[in-house]
Amino acid sequence: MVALSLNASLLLACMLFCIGLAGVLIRRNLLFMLMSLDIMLNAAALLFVAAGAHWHDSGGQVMFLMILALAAAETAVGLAIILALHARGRPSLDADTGNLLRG
Amino acid sequence: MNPLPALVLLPLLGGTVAWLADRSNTANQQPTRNISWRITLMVLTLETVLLLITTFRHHTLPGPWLDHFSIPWIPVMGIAFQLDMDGLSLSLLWLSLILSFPCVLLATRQITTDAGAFHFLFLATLTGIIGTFLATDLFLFFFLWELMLVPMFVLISAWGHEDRHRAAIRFFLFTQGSGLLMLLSILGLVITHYRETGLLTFNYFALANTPLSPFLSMLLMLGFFIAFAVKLPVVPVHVWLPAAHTQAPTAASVLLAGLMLKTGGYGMIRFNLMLFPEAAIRFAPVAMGLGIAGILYGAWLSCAQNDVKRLIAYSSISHMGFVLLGIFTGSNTGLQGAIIQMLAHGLSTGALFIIAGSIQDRLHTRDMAQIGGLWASLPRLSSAGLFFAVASLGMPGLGNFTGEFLVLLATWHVNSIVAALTATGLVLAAIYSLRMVNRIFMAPSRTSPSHAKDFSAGQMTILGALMILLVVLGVHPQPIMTLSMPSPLSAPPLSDGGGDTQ
Amino acid sequence: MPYLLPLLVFFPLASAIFLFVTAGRLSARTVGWVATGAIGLSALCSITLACFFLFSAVPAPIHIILWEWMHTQAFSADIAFTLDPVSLVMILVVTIVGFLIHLYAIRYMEEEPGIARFFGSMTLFVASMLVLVLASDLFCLFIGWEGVGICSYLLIGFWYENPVNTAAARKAFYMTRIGDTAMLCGLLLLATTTGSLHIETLLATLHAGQIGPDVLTAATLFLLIGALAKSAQIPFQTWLPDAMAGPTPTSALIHAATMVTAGIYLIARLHELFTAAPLVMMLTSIIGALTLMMAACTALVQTDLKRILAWSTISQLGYMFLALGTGVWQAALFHLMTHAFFKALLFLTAGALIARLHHEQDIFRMGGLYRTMPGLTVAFLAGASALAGLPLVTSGFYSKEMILSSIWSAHFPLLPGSFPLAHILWGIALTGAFLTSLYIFRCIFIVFFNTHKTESTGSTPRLMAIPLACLSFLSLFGGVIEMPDTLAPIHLFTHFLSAPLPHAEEPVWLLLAGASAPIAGVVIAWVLWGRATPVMQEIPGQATIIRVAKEGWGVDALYAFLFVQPFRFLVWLTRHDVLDYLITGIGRMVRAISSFLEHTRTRFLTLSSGRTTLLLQSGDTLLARVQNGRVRWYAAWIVAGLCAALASGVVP
Amino acid sequence: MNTLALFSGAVTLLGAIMVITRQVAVHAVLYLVVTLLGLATVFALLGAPFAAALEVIIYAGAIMVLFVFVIMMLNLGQSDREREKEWLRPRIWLGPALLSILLCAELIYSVSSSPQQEGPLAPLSARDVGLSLFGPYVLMVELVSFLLLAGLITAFHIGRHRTEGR
Repeated sequence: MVALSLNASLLLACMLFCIGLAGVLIRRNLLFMLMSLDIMLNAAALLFVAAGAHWHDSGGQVMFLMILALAAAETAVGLAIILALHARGRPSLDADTGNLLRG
Repeated sequence: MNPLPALVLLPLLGGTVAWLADRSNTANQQPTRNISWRITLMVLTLETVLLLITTFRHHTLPGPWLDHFSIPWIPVMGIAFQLDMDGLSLSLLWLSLILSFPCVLLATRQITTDAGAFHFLFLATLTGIIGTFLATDLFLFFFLWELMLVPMFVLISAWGHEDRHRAAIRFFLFTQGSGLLMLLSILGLVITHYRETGLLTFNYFALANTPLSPFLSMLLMLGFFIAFAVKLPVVPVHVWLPAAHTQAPTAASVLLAGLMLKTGGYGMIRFNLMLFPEAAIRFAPVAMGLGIAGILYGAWLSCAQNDVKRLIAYSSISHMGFVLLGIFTGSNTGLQGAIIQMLAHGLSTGALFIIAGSIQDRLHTRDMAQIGGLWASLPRLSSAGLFFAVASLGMPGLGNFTGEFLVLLATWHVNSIVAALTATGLVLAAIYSLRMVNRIFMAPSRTSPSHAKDFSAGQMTILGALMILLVVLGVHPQPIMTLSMPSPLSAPPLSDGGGDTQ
Repeated sequence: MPYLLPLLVFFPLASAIFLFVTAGRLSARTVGWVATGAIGLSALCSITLACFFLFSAVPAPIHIILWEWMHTQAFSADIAFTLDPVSLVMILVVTIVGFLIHLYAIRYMEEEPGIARFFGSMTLFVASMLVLVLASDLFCLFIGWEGVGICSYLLIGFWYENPVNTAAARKAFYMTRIGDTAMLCGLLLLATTTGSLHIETLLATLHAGQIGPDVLTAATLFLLIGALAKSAQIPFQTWLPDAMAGPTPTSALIHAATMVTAGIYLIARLHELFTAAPLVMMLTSIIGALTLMMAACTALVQTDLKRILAWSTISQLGYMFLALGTGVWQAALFHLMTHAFFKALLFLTAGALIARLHHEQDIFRMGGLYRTMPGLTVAFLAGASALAGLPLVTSGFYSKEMILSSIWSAHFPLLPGSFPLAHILWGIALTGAFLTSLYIFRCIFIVFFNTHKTESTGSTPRLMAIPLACLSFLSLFGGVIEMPDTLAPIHLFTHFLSAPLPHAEEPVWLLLAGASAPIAGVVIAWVLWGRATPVMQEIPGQATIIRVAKEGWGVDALYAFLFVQPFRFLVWLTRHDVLDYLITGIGRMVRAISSFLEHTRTRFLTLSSGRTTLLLQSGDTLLARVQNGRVRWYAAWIVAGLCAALASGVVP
Repeated sequence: MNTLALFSGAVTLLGAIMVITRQVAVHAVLYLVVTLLGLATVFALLGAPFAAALEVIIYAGAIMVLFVFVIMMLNLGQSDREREKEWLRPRIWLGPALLSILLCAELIYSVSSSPQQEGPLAPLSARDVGLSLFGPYVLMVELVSFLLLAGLITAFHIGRHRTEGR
């Protein structure tokens, strides 16, 4: 049943993480940044799961669960912020305009 | 009562009184004129009385030392307030007082700005000089040696002429720097003595018997020598002198030339020759060379000066070269010659400075090209100036020649060619002296200063006294020579802890 | 009797001090009389002493020690006086001639404002001269020796308003001072050798053979230099003509009669010492001969009356040195005495004459004066004949004849017997005598017997005439106390001075030659200048040799070129204290270096701080740019840091 | 099996790339769902069926729905698409992409340089996970509950603020 070696999954996780990272860096839209962040979180989760599978430890999946919860909370808060920003007249959701420390 | 400590301290106390009196006086509504001047005169008179008592006191001390006084000062360090007097000290003390009177009578009365402070500093310098001639505790000697400098520095820098600050600072740097070398030598000697005997003392007589290695004794002697050489001054380190003499106020010039230079000669006799006889003998050729260099160099430069005071200052260097030469000939004749030369130089040059100062007071210039022909308007001043100029050119029958002759005689015993070379200094002396006479006194009158006042009869009497002394030194020096021989060290007056000896 | 000796010095000295102290308060006449009185008292003393000496049964020298000057282990000297025949002759000359000159000067100097200074210096001079003469100790003698020098300086520069006079005074003092220094060296040499400068001790040591020949030669050479300088002989002759800048009585007393003869006196006094040094003796005579010849030639071409007399003095002093060099010091002293008389007379007469001619000194502007001033003419004639040595009737003849005859038979031990140095010298001396007569009678013919040229005023006061008369008498008849054997065996002077000289048989022609030379001079002078239409109105001034001779053979210029100018230049060059500059320079350099360092440091700091600020600023902007609040940028920085960290972990 | 693993991995990566390059938000969400599904396959292949199930249910189900809801509420249109296109110039994405590629290369290098480890891969059932979840990791579960609560409250607060701001 287990067909993926640790190294392969590590490689996959790395690539996935870098793609997420690239997304965060490239996109100015908060929505896309949030999605990219999710990709990065998933990459981390993949790493945990692969490690757990490798050492046959259920801790990895527990960590996956925690990341899942984290991602949920993050997404919830992030989307709430996006909505709030959108409602306050920043329809572009430009991440670069939020640097003025002005409510 | 032993008068020695009073001799040393009286001028200082009197000076303080004069200062305070002047200050309270100026605060007064109706100030008495010249109150500090009067007090100074009184102090000097009192001092003379004291010196007379000292001179004619019945001396009970065994040996040649005339008087002795000692109380512990800083016993832990072996420092005592110790004064001893022999003939050399006595004659130099007399010179100090004799010169102080003309200074005060002829030169310090003109001081109007802050006269009290001036007289205080004047008397403080005098204290230092008198103390230097008497102290036989090396620490005390050094203390008084330095005491002499500071008031003189202030005198020059506060009451001097146009370029006074530079001159004062140069004077201070030279003398102070060399004084430090002397302090090092004193400490070195004391420490060596302590190592040898386990006794920490600054006593001159105790230290005189310290066994020293030749190298160390040479080193220590050089320390003393440099300090005294700067004061004397010897040629390469004379550069403070012309400036200081030129810029100082008249009274300070007289003190400098008449007395302060003598402390150098006195120190060389008392400390270099007596403490380190072997080293002094080994060093003698160098010292004599320096002396000759001083004689010729000073005279030569004196020939080229246009500033009266500068001319006299350089002639001083020339004359003090004879002193150095005489001291290091290693014979009694030379030593006596040096002492006579010191006394005579003190009188003649002191008087010349007084005259130069008076000229400056009257004409407000020291440039010989601008003075010119004073005989018609100031005959008394001019005749006095002529007399002392002639004395300083080494006229036989006057004191300077006696000194020079004895020194030359002693030098001739050592090396005749050197002595003959030195004698050419006399030709140069004639040239610069007569050049001065023919520029100032006997010359076409240039600016006819009809308003200038000549010396009064009283002032001429004072200068006349100096002239008589010079003549006495010239034609009858024997008593003074006998008196002023420095006492040998072999008979220290008392062992330690003597206290007052009555 | 001995107490008269210090008294002799005391009178003039006291009067000098009195005059200096009361300068400007006494009337001119009083000043003059005080001074003259003092010298008169001295003269009385000396005459008393002379009488005592002459009439005492056994004339022994008088010694008196006033006080000891100094005594050390190696050397002793006293202030002591000795009166022996030699010094007696001198004190007589000094006091009597001095007295007469003072008497003369009372009127002569009456108008001068500085008369107190004049008489003070004059009396001081007499005192110094007496000390010089009487001293029994060379050290004491040296006091007088320098004393007369300084008085001479003061008197030459008496009219100090004119810089030429003071320059002449200084020149005289410097030149004699050079000689004095040499003399001092000689004294020191003798003192170190014998331990005393007392003349008797010195001579005793000499006779005991304790002075080596080298030392003796050196010492006498040094003393000779001193004497030459004092007596204005070659090579020091240049100061004396210039010294005529002083008042005429000064010229008469100091620069003719007394001070300049101090050198002769010194050598005469120490003749035993000098006799023991034959080389120096020979040198003395040669220098004397050269000087007399040279000075006579120079005198022949001078136009200034006083300068003629000055050169004549130098020439006569040359005679004396010649005599000293040949060993007949008695002759030298004799000539010294007669010379003092006639030269003083000549000077005083010239002074009176010049005063009456409104200070005209050029002889070619005078003429025919015998009509207006016959008295002065007679006096001058007397002096001139004595100077020329006209036979039999003048004192100069006897003294000069004594010198001439002794030179002929002189003996120089250093030379081979065949070399006729003595005869050569005699020839020179004879020529000199001829020239002397020539130049002085040239002077007389031009001044007194030519056509009248200048206005003269007044008449010579009696107070001035009396000394002239006395001196004329002495000049004419002062010489009869000593005569050549050929004429009469009178030898009072030499007997008085010393044991009688062994008189060699003198050929008569020698005397005749000596007598005819002056007469020849007079005749030729008359031929050249004396007749109504003179052959030569003026010696042609164009000839180079005449010009050079007139200037004293260019010696002055030579000295100026060789010594004075270089000295002045060097002094000027080194007028600043090199060492002073050196040390000040070092100070300045240190200050410059430190200020340079400080400057550099400041500049460096400013620069670096500026750069740092710039750098910081740029860094600041960079950081500020980094700190831009843009999330993506922060993330990028995180990534970059991660990259760098990983790279650093991976790559090595 | 290997093929399946490679395929699912490729789908995952490809989906992720599509997510970050889309201009329309809904497309991106859909691609993200694809990615997540691929990842779930990978989880399953790694012997973690529980994790795979949770990935599909919670991530691809719940969270993505959340995204879709929000996108709908944002009311995005053509202008937003144009703006996204504007923001996706090569000048803008080249730097971050290079940086990411560099990081990726480094990571791959460091991972591949470690030795190949072929451990015994046995599947971990949900039971194992549950045991450890409520065994040693119980504290963490509590922490996660706090986290979720905090997220809930935050989201509620922000949302409420908006309504009040109106």
